[in-house]
Amino acid sequence: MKRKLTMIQAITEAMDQKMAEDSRTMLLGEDIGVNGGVFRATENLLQKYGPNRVVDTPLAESGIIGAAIGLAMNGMIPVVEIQFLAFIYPGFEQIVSHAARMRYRTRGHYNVPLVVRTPYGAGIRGPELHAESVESFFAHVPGLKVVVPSNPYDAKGLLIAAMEDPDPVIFLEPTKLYRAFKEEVPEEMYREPIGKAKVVREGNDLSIFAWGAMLRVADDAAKQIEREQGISCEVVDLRTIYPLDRDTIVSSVKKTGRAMVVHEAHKTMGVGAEIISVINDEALIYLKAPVKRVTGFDVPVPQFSIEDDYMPTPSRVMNGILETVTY
Amino acid sequence: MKRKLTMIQAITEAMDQKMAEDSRTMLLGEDIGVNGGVFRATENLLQKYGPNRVVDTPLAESGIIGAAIGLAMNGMIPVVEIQFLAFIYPGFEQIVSHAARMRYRTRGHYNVPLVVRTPYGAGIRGPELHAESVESFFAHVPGLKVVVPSNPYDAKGLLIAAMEDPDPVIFLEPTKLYRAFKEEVPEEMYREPIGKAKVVREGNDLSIFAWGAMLRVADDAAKQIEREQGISCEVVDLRTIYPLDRDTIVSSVKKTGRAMVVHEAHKTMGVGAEIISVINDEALIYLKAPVKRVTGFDVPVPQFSIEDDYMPTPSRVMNGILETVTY
Amino acid sequence: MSTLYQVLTPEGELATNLDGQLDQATMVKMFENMLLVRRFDRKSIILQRQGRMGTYAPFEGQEASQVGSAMALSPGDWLFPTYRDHAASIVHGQSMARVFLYWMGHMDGSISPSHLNIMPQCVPIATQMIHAVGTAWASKLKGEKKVSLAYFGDGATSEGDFHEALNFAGVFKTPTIFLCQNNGYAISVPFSQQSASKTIAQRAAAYDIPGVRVDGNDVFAVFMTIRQAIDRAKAGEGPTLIEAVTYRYGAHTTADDPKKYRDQENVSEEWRRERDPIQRLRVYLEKQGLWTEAWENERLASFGEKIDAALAEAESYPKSRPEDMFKHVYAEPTWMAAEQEKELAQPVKKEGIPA
Amino acid sequence: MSTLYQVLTPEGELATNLDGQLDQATMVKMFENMLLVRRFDRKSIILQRQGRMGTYAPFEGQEASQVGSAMALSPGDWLFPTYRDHAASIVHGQSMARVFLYWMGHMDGSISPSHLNIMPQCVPIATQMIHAVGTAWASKLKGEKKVSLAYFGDGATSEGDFHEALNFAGVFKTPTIFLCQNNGYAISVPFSQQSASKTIAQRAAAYDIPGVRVDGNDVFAVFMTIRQAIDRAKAGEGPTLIEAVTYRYGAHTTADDPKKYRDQENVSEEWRRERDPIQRLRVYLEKQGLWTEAWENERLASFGEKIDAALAEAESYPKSRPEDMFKHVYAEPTWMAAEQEKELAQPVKKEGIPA
Ligand SMILES: Cc1ncc(C[n+]2csc(CCOP(=O)(O)OP(=O)(O)O)c2C)c(N)n1
Ligand SMILES: Cc1ncc(C[n+]2csc(CCOP(=O)(O)OP(=O)(O)O)c2C)c(N)n1
Ligand SMILES: [Mg+2]
Ligand SMILES: [Mg+2]
Repeated sequence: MKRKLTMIQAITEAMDQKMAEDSRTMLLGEDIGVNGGVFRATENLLQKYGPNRVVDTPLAESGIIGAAIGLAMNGMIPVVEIQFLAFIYPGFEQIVSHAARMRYRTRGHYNVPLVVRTPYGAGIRGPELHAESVESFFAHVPGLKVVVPSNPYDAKGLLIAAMEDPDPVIFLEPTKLYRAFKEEVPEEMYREPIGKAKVVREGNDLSIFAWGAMLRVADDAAKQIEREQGISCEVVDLRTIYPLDRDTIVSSVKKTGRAMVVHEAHKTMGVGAEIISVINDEALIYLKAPVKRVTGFDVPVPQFSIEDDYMPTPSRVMNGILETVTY
Repeated sequence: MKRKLTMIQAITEAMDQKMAEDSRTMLLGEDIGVNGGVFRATENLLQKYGPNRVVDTPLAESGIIGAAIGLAMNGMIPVVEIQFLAFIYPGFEQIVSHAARMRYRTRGHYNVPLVVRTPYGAGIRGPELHAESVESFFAHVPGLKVVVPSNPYDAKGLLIAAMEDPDPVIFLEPTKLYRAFKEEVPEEMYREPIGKAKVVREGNDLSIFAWGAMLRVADDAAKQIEREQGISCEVVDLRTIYPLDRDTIVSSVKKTGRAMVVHEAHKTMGVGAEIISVINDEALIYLKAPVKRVTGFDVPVPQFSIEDDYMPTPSRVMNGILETVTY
Repeated sequence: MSTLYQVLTPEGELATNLDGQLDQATMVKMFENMLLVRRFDRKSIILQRQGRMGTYAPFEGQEASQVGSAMALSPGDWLFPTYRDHAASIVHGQSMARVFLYWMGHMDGSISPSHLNIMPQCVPIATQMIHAVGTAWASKLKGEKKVSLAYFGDGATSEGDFHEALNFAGVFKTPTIFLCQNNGYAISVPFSQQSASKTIAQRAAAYDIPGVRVDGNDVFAVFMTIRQAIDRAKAGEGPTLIEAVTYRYGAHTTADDPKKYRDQENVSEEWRRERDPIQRLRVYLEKQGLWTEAWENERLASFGEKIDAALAEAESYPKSRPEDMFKHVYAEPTWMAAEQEKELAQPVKKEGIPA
Repeated sequence: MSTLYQVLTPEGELATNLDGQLDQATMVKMFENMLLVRRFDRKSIILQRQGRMGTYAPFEGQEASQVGSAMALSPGDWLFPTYRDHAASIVHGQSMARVFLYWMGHMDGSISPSHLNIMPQCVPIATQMIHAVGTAWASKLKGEKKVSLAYFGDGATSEGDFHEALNFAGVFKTPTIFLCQNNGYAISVPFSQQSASKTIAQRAAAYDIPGVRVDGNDVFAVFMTIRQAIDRAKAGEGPTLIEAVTYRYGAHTTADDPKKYRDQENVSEEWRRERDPIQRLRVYLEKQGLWTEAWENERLASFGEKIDAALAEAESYPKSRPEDMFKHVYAEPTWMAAEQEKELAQPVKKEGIPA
């Protein structure tokens, strides 16, 4: 029988194997050592690799990310855990003004092989600021790559690729999926390419672009609407948010002639806007209907008792599909 | 003869008049007091209103914006100057996680009537990080308003409106325009509405959406191409970036059937993407060609010797116009 | 600097002269408040386990710091709690029902009683410290004799905002009181790994403001220290940094397992046994003839009822409705909100596509 | 704490015994370096006025701090300058031509000589302090005996990053040296308004690391203090915070007018007259028989030639080409960059629309 892992187990394994393979790799973050991380992503790694390589840092995100930049410039491969995405803001300047620009400013004499991992998105009924999905911010910053896995297999392969990438990668882990399901994950190390989307369901009537936790919402809606109404949707898991895999997006839309984006982030200036723009640039004349955005609303993520209402649901996605195919 | 002011003079006058009218108004920032601000926006205001109302703060942007949030919650109307837009990042968390959310979290019991002014965009041949135009970041944050004037008249009217707005406003002042030209500006106080775009040139063949320093670039291109090739462009000054004035955008595109966005920010996830999406949502079937984006490139803003090449130019805009009308 | 200011010893003896700074009624009230909030805290953990509340951050062990400080305030003073300082909020006048609502994820959980200034519980660490500089500054500018009291933890002292807040307060001499509850841990990280500095109070020297280190399980000491800081603040002498040394007996939150990172059995129990804030006051009050077991049981029963009533109020409070998320984003709703609210309300379409 | 460590008095006398820590060759080199960089600085201002360079940040008055500190380093050490610390960069081995290129807005202006680690001049205040913790940490982990030296100003001490950097360095005992050039002003804001604290060195107490306040116009004192900090760092004893008290004679940058905020005529001139770093060393060297006017003039002439040569090199260096902006964004260019580079290169279309 094949071995199955949750996403969080796949993430732990990716770090574990990379730590074992490459002694330059080190982990930094709040509560990642003794405690193994608030989601247990680094469980047992302190015990295995010692306090020089698995570091419980002070509670200071600018400090963590800034120090990691220095470590990266001087030969280490730091993998930073930020406890929740919203707590990355104190380190925002370090990411935007330094990590993303060091290679550029020094004309390649220095680079920053840094991975910043962080749980992202709603789904654990946490207090305020534990449910943000602001990937947009990072997708506007040349010099960064932004990756979001939607399943355990990709999580491992993408995280290994991120740790081997010579440039800084923001690695967003959908909190809701950490333990949502198990999936076969190979024991050995493997890489999934950064910058490549994956068609997870082929279809003819409409292309749905999603990532992270919304991939399953989109896919569930696609399955149900196919069953109930015979509409055939192609579902594309973007996996990398920056740089976007334009070819896959465009060829899918050219085939189906209709498109939808599903994301948790606020609609305005969410990544959906860029996907629409890419379609506008390359496939406008193929469009039989406006590209539909089913997204989080243009309000702060609400307190958790109505958090689910903020999020796209299969029903909202199905309504969107119907609206688009009947346009 | 009517009185003419530069944009920086109009901005100073707006603050001066509001300070005189409403004693709750106060100014905070680095070097804004004795020195009158690095661009002289607050010249003489310390002398006029004293050190309690025109405050030279320590060099700490989170401190400045965070303190201003507290001041605003307790009855003051703080107007913060950040020296250059890129230096807002240390205060990013205060803006995103607090200023934008205080009304929401307290169900309207507290609000944050805060204005954060900052020079923005390229054009003064400054060192690194003196030329950023990252309005996108703020246009993804429900709870904020984002305003960019393109001329002295609007600068005064919009800044007064911003200071009277009960919600936080990010007020981005195109550095390049501060002293670029003079224009008639009424002496009395007046308001320009936040959330309303302005059609600055009527036209039939194509709609160009721009703001800030790019408005003139777009308009110059429009003038030239009309003269040289008889193409009639409608030029719309968005003025407010968030929330967008959808009605004006959509009705212009419905009229012309073609559209272009010109902005300094990086193309990917720039505000152009959202404008394309609004057009997609509301006017797709009117489009005779893809909406064209003429923008800053997807690279960090380069050092100043080639900064001008990073920026959209009238030639690039004209090429875009031709490409779109001949599509 | 690293000596601990103490007024009431763990054995319930006075270590210093009270100098008339505390009357008996206040002492009794302190005891009652600590009993009340501890009961509230335990009830909350149960409610979380029962699925009636979300993740909850308990404060048992820290009652003296929170009650003693909040009782030192006047109603007009501004209170800035973290996610762990609901005891302080309740003592300053927040209703327990409201606190329950917060932990139930209700949209109305962060509303201050309208005649008071009790800020929402602050989640992003240390960020509220700067707001407390701003509100205090405004009070000063308006000539109001009000202080702003910011709560934060030992972990918070590592954030840049801690530094910026103290520095601003020092420069503008704002009437802000910075109260650090040093409970020894930032989740799992002990203070010895948070900083090379041995105390938090010593950091005051970096801003030339007073720093005081106080036994945070000594409600008298906390109260008197805060009172002194308030007097200074109201006299225009500026901010004070106070480090209250204490301990949380339980988990960081109900999602946390402290056994992973510390010796819960021995160390937590030692704090509880030897330095409990309630026990030492109990002993003291008894010696003063102000405490009997029967009285305490009567108070506990009454508090139990109050808490149950608050819970009933919270549970019967109208649930947050999905459309509530569109309210209060701005003073005037945007067109996006108006439209999106409609999208939210749309029932699932059942009609199929045209054949 | 607020006493100033001084070795060479403004009158050119030794205030302390040198204990063999400084040989004559080093002293002469110090003098030469200070002469060189001052000449470089003045030349740069002229070049800016002539429109041959962009806005420039001069450092005249601060030569002892920059030269003394950089000379204490070994070639392997990491140097983190701000926009004002090109004297330090030059002394550590950056070419003057490269520094000119930076201020000319050239894309290649921030490249370190390949055998050295000279970081780009840092613009966002205090952010580089944390990088110097990271690089030093890596040196330590790799078992390399290298220090990282971060330069910053008095204004920088108000930023949260200052605090986070010192705290991290204290916790991880990184071999980082934090050198604050307290030149009294952050653009127009005097240090007395930047903080209520009287000195910057006293902030070291907040992190339980050593803090030293030194006469920043005394090149011997700066050199010896940094040497001591390096010894500590290499011995595994962790970071040191050094406050070098100095003054910039001129404007914050060529875009600044210091007369707006301070008494240039009297105060700047007083510093120049009474505490100049070069003059005091000149007097001392002369007393040692190591200085003559003729020798200085000869050195100056030679430095003038070196600077002219560097300028010629910079001005004949191939200009940045527009397409350079697409290089080095990532190790592998994205499709966006590839396409956008084409858009950039497109000539203006001249053909009209179809009739
Ligand atoms: C900016 C930020 N980073 C991280 C977190 C996650 N987090 C929540 S509580 C906590 C520990 C706080 O420790 P301390 O300040 O000592 O307060 P305590 O919880 O002990 O009361 C952390 C890391 C956060 N809320 N905000
Ligand atoms: C984060 C940030 N905020 C503001 C600025 C604008 N700025 C550039 S230099 C400066 C003053 C710095 O003063 P100080 O640290 O004393 O250094 P000095 O210039 O005196 O060498 C300011 C405010 C900046 N570069 N970065
Ligand atoms: Mg704690
Ligand atoms: Mg300075």
